[in-house]
Amino acid sequence: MSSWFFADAGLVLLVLAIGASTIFARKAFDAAIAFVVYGLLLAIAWVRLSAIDVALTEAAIGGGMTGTLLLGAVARLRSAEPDNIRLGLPVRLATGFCCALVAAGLAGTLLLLPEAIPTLAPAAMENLVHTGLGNPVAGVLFAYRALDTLLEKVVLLLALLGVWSLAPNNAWNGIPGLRLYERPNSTLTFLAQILPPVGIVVGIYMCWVGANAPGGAFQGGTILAAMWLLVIIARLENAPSTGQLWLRIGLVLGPAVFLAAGLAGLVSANGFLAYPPGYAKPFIVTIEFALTISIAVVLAMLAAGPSKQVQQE
Amino acid sequence: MPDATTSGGILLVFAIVFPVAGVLLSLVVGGRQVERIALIILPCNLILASAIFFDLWRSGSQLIYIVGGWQPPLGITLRADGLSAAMMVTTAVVICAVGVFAHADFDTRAQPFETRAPFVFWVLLMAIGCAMNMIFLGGDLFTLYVALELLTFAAVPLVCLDGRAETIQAALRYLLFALLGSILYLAGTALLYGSYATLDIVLLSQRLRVETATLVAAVLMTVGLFAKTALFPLHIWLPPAHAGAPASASAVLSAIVVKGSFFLVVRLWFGVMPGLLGFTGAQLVGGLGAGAIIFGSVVALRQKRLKLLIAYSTVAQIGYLFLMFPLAFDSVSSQLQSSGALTGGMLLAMSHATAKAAMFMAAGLIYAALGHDRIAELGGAARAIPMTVFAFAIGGVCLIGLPPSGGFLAKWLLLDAAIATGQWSWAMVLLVGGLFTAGYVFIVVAGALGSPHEPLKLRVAVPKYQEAAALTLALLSLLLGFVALGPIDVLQVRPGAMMAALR
Amino acid sequence: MSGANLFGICGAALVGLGLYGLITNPEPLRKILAFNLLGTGVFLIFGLISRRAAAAGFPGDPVPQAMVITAIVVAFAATALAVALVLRLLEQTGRATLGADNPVSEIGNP
Amino acid sequence: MKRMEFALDLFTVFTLSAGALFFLAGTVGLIRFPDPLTRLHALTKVDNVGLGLVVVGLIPQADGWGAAFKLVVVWLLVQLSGAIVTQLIAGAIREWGPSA
Repeated sequence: MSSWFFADAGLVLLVLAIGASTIFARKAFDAAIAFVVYGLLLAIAWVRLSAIDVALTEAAIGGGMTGTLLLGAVARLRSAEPDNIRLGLPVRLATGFCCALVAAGLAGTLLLLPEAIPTLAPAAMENLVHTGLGNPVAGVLFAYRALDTLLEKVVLLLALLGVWSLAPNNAWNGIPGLRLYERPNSTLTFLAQILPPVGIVVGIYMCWVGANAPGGAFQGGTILAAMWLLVIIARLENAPSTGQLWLRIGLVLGPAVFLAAGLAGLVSANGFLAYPPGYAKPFIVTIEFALTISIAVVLAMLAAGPSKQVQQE
Repeated sequence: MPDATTSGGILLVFAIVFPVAGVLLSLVVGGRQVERIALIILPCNLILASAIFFDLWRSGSQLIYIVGGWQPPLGITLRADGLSAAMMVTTAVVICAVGVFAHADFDTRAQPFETRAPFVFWVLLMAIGCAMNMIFLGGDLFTLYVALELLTFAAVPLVCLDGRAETIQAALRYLLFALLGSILYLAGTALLYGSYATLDIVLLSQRLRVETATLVAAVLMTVGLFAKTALFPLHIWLPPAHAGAPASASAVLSAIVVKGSFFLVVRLWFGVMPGLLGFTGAQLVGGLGAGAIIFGSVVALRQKRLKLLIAYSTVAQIGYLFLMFPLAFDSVSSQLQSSGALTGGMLLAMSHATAKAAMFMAAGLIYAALGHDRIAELGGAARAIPMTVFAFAIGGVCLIGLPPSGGFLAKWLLLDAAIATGQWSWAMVLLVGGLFTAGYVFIVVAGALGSPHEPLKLRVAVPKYQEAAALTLALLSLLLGFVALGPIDVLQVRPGAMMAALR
Repeated sequence: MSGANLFGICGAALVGLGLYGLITNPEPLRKILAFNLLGTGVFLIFGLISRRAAAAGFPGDPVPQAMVITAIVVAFAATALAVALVLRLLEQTGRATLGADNPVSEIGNP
Repeated sequence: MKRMEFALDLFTVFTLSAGALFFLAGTVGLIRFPDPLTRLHALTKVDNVGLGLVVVGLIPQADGWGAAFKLVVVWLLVQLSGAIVTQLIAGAIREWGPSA
């Protein structure tokens, strides 16, 4: 047992305590705040598990974006009538007991996993030369399991369509109702003027290093989305109306390039989503850049919510 | 010997690429063209599904496509066996019929600009086609997770397309159940990957050992999929969601979407781990099915609204689908046998898909024509809109299982399996369930045949093409029984490696 | 016991916590929070499994890591859709509840 | 050369410990101070210095100039966001009172 073990144990206890407070906190607001903290702690946990790519994604999407979304929702729900239906104590105790059993069973199972450790890590590393990439996670996402990644982009688009579908009929293709401040706030305006140039550089850099080091389209796209949201919240720019052609093109650009590259593989390589030998890396980097743009647009629009008002012609 | 891409394998890729391309194109080209795009993509989907089906039938062997040339376990394989091909064709047919039917409610060219509900409906219809194809063809458990999520995100907004508060509540409840289901499924895949370092279905079936982690994974995944399939007692989200949606959406949700997670249960237990369920497990699953049949039927009988009755009937019919588990259990080898019971179960799924879609469409037409769907006041409907009521009745005949419907053949096969394995109690459940079904179908049809209290005035004329769509599906479900004369053997086409693992 | 195992146990405990919150908390928004907790618990299980490859001399197995990245994005999409549903419900009814367990009798037709 | 490294390591240990101390003080302030404004004060003042010390301490250990530059950028960004967020929170308190 090294000192790292105790550090890990401390981290785990902290994660569990904050996690529990998101469940047991009295006020939804406290729970949402706790969740943001929880996301950041979890990112540290992922670093300790040597999964830097996941740590970045968790911090950016799991903690940051989800946290923003939930905090925004909590703020609006303050006006809601409180809900007084509570489950009785016996029911809660029984449920708690069952859930504890599930957790204990799961933990036991994990500890009892076979000693012989099967893994695809060697295969993933060996084949990485064919992709020209240096980051094995990028290799999995864009070569070995590219189909999953492509479909997951479609999932994001469908989620956005679902969010948009909640607009009132007459507000379709209007402007998302992301409105935190009634009038421009000078402090926020200042931030929204000086941060985005830096953020855009960082986002593009993230995407670019993703081929060889931790990072990639998801992380880069999230940063770009955050910058855009900042500009919108500070009211330097309006949110775009959801029917604008450039917005729609931005949404589908990534998946469309991905799909086209996959289909090109039918002609230029040995099949769908295969890359021509020697050219895999340029293909993948192109796909990643297109995806970064689409992810930025989709995430920002998901956070902005359904359209509220019809665009003034 | 590793699998290799077969000659027809490219069809499998197109079955996924086509609808994805349709979704992407629709978002850019814009709302007024979306219906046209869908009406190109959906028939193409049907043609592709039929091509895959006939390829299988002709060659008698499965289709395989290795995506990107990366062999599993590192890469992903698409596979079409008999079950997937048959389900694909059924799904494609139903979705095409819904496409025809939905024109009345979701005409994208009715307005000079893009409108909300039609735009969303057509894109999601294509997305459901894509997700179902992926579920039928996916050869990797994580790809199937993504496909399940694709299906969820395509289905949930359909529930609340009209935007009323009750339907939004229903959609939210549905979403929460579906998310719980998929996260449990994901936990199972994590454990399986940790034990075997592969999620490829065929490789898993070869490497599988009976040990704690595998059992826990199987339980987690199955419970998750039960929640998504709305198997009793995890059904409470289904009736409000399916009954509140617009008729075209209800038809897709009830006929197609629940079959996605059901298909994965079948894949998991018959394909990946046929030896793991054991006698008790099989009886337990059958017991849940029986519970669903009794509960769903009794509640359906007490409904006052037609759409709710049909939704509860779905709860009951889902129960039927799970009866095949105890019936397919072979006590000698203590494995699930991919034989008559499986064929019967899948056939039941297919005939339920066509029949239920027809019934929801008919209910939608009845509602549109009468302005309500109160069962007690249906009198005169049979005279006013005979084709619609006829379609409903034929769908009902198939659900009850009268010859020559697909439901009859399916239940025959299940009964045969029950007798062959000496499990009389399940035969009883089958027969009693049929009586219940006959009861609630009879209530509706008798009501519609009765004379009205006051002269019936139709609010709108029911378009002929909508009646035709409903009737076509109903007749298909009726004629499905005739597959016994021909392509039913296709259902027995299994991955070669899997068969070898079974022996 | 290794550090990775600790995170695995943490994941299992989070699954339990999330499940409890999802079942017992009546407010939809809190249910969404609980679902996210449950999700991160499952992701940590993937993390343990990835980290176990360290025994074979690798920092971690990239395949489960890539799966987690995909799943995190999907979970975010789910959260966004669920939150949008809750807020829409709030706009229409002034409250955001799932209602009684069986509200079906009030459900009419479009 | 060895000596140089040792000196740098010692420097790192010293600055990191000092930084940690500042963080501790900030956290104590966050918990113990009576009202939101003083809490904010404790948090940001102390954190900026604490993080600054940590960054300065890590620079000698960094993997080349690029990494050192990134460390400094991290510090600057945290400074910026800390300052802005503090302003926003303080503004909110002035507008709606401390309980909002």
